[in-house]
Amino acid sequence: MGESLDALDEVAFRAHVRGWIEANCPPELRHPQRRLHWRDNKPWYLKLSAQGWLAPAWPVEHGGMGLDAAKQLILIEELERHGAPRISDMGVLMLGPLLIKHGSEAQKAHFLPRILSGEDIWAQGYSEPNAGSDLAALRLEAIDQGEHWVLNGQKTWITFANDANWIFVLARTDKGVKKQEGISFLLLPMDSPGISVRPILNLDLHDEFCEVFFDAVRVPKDRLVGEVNKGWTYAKALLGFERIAIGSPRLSANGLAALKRLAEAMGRAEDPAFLDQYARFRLELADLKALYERYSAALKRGETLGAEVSILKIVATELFQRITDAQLEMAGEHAGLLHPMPGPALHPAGQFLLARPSTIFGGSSEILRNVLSRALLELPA
Amino acid sequence: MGESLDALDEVAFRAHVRGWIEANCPPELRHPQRRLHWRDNKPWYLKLSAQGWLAPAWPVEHGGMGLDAAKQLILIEELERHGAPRISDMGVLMLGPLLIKHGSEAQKAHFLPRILSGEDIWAQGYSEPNAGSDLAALRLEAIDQGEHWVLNGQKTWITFANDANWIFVLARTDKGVKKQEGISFLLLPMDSPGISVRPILNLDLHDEFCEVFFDAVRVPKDRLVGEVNKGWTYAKALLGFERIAIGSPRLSANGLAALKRLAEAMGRAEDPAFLDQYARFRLELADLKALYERYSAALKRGETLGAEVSILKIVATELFQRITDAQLEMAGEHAGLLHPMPGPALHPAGQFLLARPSTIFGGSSEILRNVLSRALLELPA
Amino acid sequence: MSMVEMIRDSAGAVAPRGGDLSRIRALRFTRPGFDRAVWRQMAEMGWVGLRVAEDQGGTGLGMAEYCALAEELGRGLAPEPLVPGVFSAALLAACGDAPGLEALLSGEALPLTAWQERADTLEAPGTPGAPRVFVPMAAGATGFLLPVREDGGLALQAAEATPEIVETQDGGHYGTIAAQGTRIGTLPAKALDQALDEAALATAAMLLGVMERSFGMTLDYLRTRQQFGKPIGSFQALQHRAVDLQIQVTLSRASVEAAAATLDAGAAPAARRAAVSRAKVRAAEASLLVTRAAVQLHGAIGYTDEYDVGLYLRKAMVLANQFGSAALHRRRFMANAVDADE
Amino acid sequence: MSMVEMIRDSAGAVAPRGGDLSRIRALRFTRPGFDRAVWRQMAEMGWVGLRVAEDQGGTGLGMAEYCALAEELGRGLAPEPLVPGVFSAALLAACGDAPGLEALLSGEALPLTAWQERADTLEAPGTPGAPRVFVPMAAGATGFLLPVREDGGLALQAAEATPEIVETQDGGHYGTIAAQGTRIGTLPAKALDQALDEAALATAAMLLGVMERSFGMTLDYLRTRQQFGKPIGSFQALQHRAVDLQIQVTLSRASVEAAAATLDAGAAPAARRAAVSRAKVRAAEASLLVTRAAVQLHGAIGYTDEYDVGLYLRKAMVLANQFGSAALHRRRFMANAVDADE
Repeated sequence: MGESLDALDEVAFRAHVRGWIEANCPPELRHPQRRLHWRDNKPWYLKLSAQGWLAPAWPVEHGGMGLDAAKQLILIEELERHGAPRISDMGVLMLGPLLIKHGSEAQKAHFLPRILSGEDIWAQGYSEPNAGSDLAALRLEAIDQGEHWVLNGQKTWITFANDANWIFVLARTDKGVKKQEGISFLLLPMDSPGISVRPILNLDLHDEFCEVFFDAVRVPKDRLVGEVNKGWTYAKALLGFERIAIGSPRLSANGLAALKRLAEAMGRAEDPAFLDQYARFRLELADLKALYERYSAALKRGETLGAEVSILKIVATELFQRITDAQLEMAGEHAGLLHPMPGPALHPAGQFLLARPSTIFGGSSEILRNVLSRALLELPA
Repeated sequence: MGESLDALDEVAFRAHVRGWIEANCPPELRHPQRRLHWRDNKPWYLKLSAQGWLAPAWPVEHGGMGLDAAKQLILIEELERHGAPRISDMGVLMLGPLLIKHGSEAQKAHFLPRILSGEDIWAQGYSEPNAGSDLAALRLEAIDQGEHWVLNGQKTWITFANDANWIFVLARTDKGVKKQEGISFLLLPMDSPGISVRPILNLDLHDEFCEVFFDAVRVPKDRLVGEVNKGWTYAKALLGFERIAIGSPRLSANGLAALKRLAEAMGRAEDPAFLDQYARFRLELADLKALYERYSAALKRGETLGAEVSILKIVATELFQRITDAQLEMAGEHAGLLHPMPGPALHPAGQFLLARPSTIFGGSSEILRNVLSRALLELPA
Repeated sequence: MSMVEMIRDSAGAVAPRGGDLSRIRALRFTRPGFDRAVWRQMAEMGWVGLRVAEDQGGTGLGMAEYCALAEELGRGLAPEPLVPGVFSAALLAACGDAPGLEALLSGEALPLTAWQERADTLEAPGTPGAPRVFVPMAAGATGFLLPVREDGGLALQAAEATPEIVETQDGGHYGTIAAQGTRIGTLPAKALDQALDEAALATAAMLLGVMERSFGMTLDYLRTRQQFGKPIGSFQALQHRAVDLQIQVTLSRASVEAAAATLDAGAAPAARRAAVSRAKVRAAEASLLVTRAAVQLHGAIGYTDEYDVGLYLRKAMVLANQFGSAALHRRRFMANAVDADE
Repeated sequence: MSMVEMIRDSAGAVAPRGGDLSRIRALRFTRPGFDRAVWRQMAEMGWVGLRVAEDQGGTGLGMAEYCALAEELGRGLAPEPLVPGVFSAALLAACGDAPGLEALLSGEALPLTAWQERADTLEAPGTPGAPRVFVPMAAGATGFLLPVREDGGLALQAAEATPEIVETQDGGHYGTIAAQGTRIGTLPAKALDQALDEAALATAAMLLGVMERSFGMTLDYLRTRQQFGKPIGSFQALQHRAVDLQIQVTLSRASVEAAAATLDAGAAPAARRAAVSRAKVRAAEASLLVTRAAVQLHGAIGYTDEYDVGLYLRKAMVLANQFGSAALHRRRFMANAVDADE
């Protein structure tokens, strides 16, 4: 598979992946209103797996596609264009690259194939209730007992922990040092004795997040990735295409198209006040696209993106929020409905709620502004 | 004069002052684009003085009108309605009330009549170049030499110091205590040896502000107002109707009317995008008026206004700024002109520049938000 | 104690000031979605007949009192359909001797008015046979009132119907009614217009309560939640954000209370419509802005269903467009307001 | 070094990177308001002929280079009329063998084009006898070019005139011209449209330089100015404000440079107009926002004429609406853009 794709130029590659996605992505899964559980995205996961397209960024020797940056982005763009659902991708996106870089040979040999086959579905255990945006303040305690660590504590906002059979966590293995320096990266099965999971309904009444409790959970020493107390460094460096993916103009473009259809449904498509608002959004979307393409072109040239890429996230998420605000005002009483509107498949309330967390998670807009003011603008602390 | 006005109810009082202003306020001075120098507002100052209406808030025994709060506000409203120009009012508004409260009998007997006659025009010397919004950090040094103090230092942003023949200053008489506690309130003539004045052009190319330099200026001890080192307390307490006057909706109302005339002049009065924008401004102006009337009613009932009145200043000044922003966009190339537009007496650039300082001076919007977050919302420091 | 203060005080019986929302949570997504015993209690306190003259069995209070009550119920997220109930009472009272007013005022019956023929409107054309949509809490109605066009005017009909239900984000629902009714009186168009304005203004007042409480919760959170070793309310950017929200709350209160005073002063129809539309625009926009920011400032926990601040956002999503969206009221304000530079 | 980098570098000769504005201050409110020696130097560097093909004596550079140069001149507030000069050169070149191109490109003559018949337009109807307005820096022209309607098309006329002058906030001026000219060539409508688009985009690029420099000055001020015992740039509310301004600068650059690339790729007229209008909307809005905020963040000193940051605000006030206001370009974008969800 990999060889034939390498030979294609970017235009041919795009045409090729587009054709395959069109033919293979299950229509009923496209453009989901919510993120899909494993039970729902599994068919698509397995199709990608069978095609060998599950891990575009992994090297070929580990079963990935080994694509260059440009082709990775093209693949992402084509997946977005077709509304392909997000798969249960923590293993592929987060753990895989980290293991490839820092894992032992045994860990790579064991875990990577199980991710590719869908045998293991991973959850990411970083956040904690009292840490919040101050992620390094985490307190999940790992006590060294020779052969193993014993974990006590709690993680929260774990996406689909209720789907996963494995979890990777950041745990505090040394309390005596600076908070970033006493953290290790550990792997453990979700059925370890002492682990319990409590789903948390979000505002969309969806159990996307969970709390995970650790009560004297044993983790054998060979489940440590890399060196002890280096976990924070590994996790922090794991910022690749996610940083640009979250700034994709696709959500806003879809949201704006929905706003227009909503205006039609409400008989206000020709209302001058709407048209003026629509024009302003169109202009903002066009500039967001221009910005996205700048960063995307830099990635394609093999450059790494600095702190300023956070601007993209702020612009993309805040624009999408304002578009959904407009949907809400446009929708009349439909704005309050729990389910999609009867008739046209529009769901302004769902869009509005979908847009909320994007400015909270993955670095809140407030935290990103703090970071930008230091790292990019060099303003004093 | 005072007696007959006391007998009038509010409606009759309003009619009475309206009639007098209409008949007496020089038409050529109304609705000035800039604040007028003493040479220009003098005719109106002297008319008010002759009528006995110069000092509405001063007690009758000191030559004021002795009006209650309600009638003071009515008088202000009627002056605004007719576009009466602001007079050189530092003596009337700031110094007079302070002297009446804290001055010696000799100071009152000497200075108050000279304010009322227009013989003395006062400047207010509070701000300093390195203090900024941290007003109490002032450094104008007053060294006690027995019979007199000797002043060295600098004041800045002194409105029309080039018009004044007297100045009241806050000076540091004790460096060994908390910054607020070593400040005294002193009076001195502008022709004191060692004083020099340098006008500063503002963005409207108008010499509204001056720097005043003090080089070994002697101030006799009887020119201290009240007690030594209490000046900060006196000055801070001097917050009366200015706090609501600066929140008056009149500027925004005039600005919005100008925006509409500008749209007509530009042939865009029926442009739906303009009409939508205009509607939004109309709504905001109506709510500003409602807020102004709440505070104004509280004052009329004799209540004192708390920290929250700063909300009024923020809303009024920021709305006026946004209205002038809209004028700028509406005006096409006229937006860049130095002088009013030919034809209709419109001056979008002038309005735009006029709106700038209102969020900087008299408590910048940023400082007011700091104060509100502490004093009103009780958020922690 | 003024009448407004008294009515605020009495609202505590239904919407406890302490902020316990367990009753509200228990009623969400149930039918009828509110507590009939509480409804009866509200009727007994004279709230349903608030805008009905005393000689017709009401309590004859002003819009200032009605808005104060609606604000308190908004603050407590009470799901009982006060505004629809008061609206029905106004129509029955306006018909003179139409039957059913007494039972409504006493809380025995709850006839809800099915006036709306499409989304986002304040017009009730009374089209005979047209399905009536967006009747709030219709599953709890004991019957329906229908304005129906007849020669030269409107009749009020009473009807029985089983509404078709769609659920709303706040845990309540809307009903669609397709029914033929029985004529019970003549409905003066003016009375219907006035009742719609009063309902819109009362909805704005509820939104005021909604935003104010969610803002209060947020201030508490900012004062206590620690991050980077400090209460997050000590971070200046969040402080300024909080001030901006307070400004919206303050403007909303000024707008709603000024509109209530305008109505209580007996303003002419155009002035009444302008005042109401202005208040509804501000309340709709500000309530969404404030409740959205409340969720954002709470961070991850604000995005959970189990934390109460989200309930306020969901209530604002429903109420913001009831009795007309901000867009509708902006147009309506301009059609009715006198020129700005009067 | 790429051509864009080279041209940025060479711009330092006219707009010193160090930020010394004494030359600019000395020229404000004088006539002609710019330095003829500097103009000649600019011509000698090939800037006036930037968009003229090499076989017509120009340097034949792309819009990317033109925008980079305009940005640098905006950053340095250079008052020399580069955009009007390039515009005239484009028209003369489009006429083929019209006389005067060589003198313009060499800096000997400065014919300015008087195309505008009213405020806020991008249309040049070429009405015979109609006064032409808003000719920037008209007092420095050695003559004027007038597009004039004739049977089935436009002629380009050359004219002598004494312009009527109104001063502008940046220390420059506009001229009004009422003159009869002599026909010097046939002006293809397409060429005029394209030249107007290029002038609008170059103006957007100047605004980018204006906003970026005023923002840079503001960052310096935030880093150094002390208040309450700390640099004011350590106050979080001001930091977040600064980030919001940076976002506007970043979006403006993305928009302007994407539009330049679109034009350099030879886009069809509708796509060209959409790209230019989009960039001009963003640049006009962002430049006013950033320069306003720069004054605000400087506090009292920002409001003085003697402090340089105000010069950037005044430049933005003038340039924001040259070659079309944001309002005009918003309408024009919508008339030319393909649908968003392509």
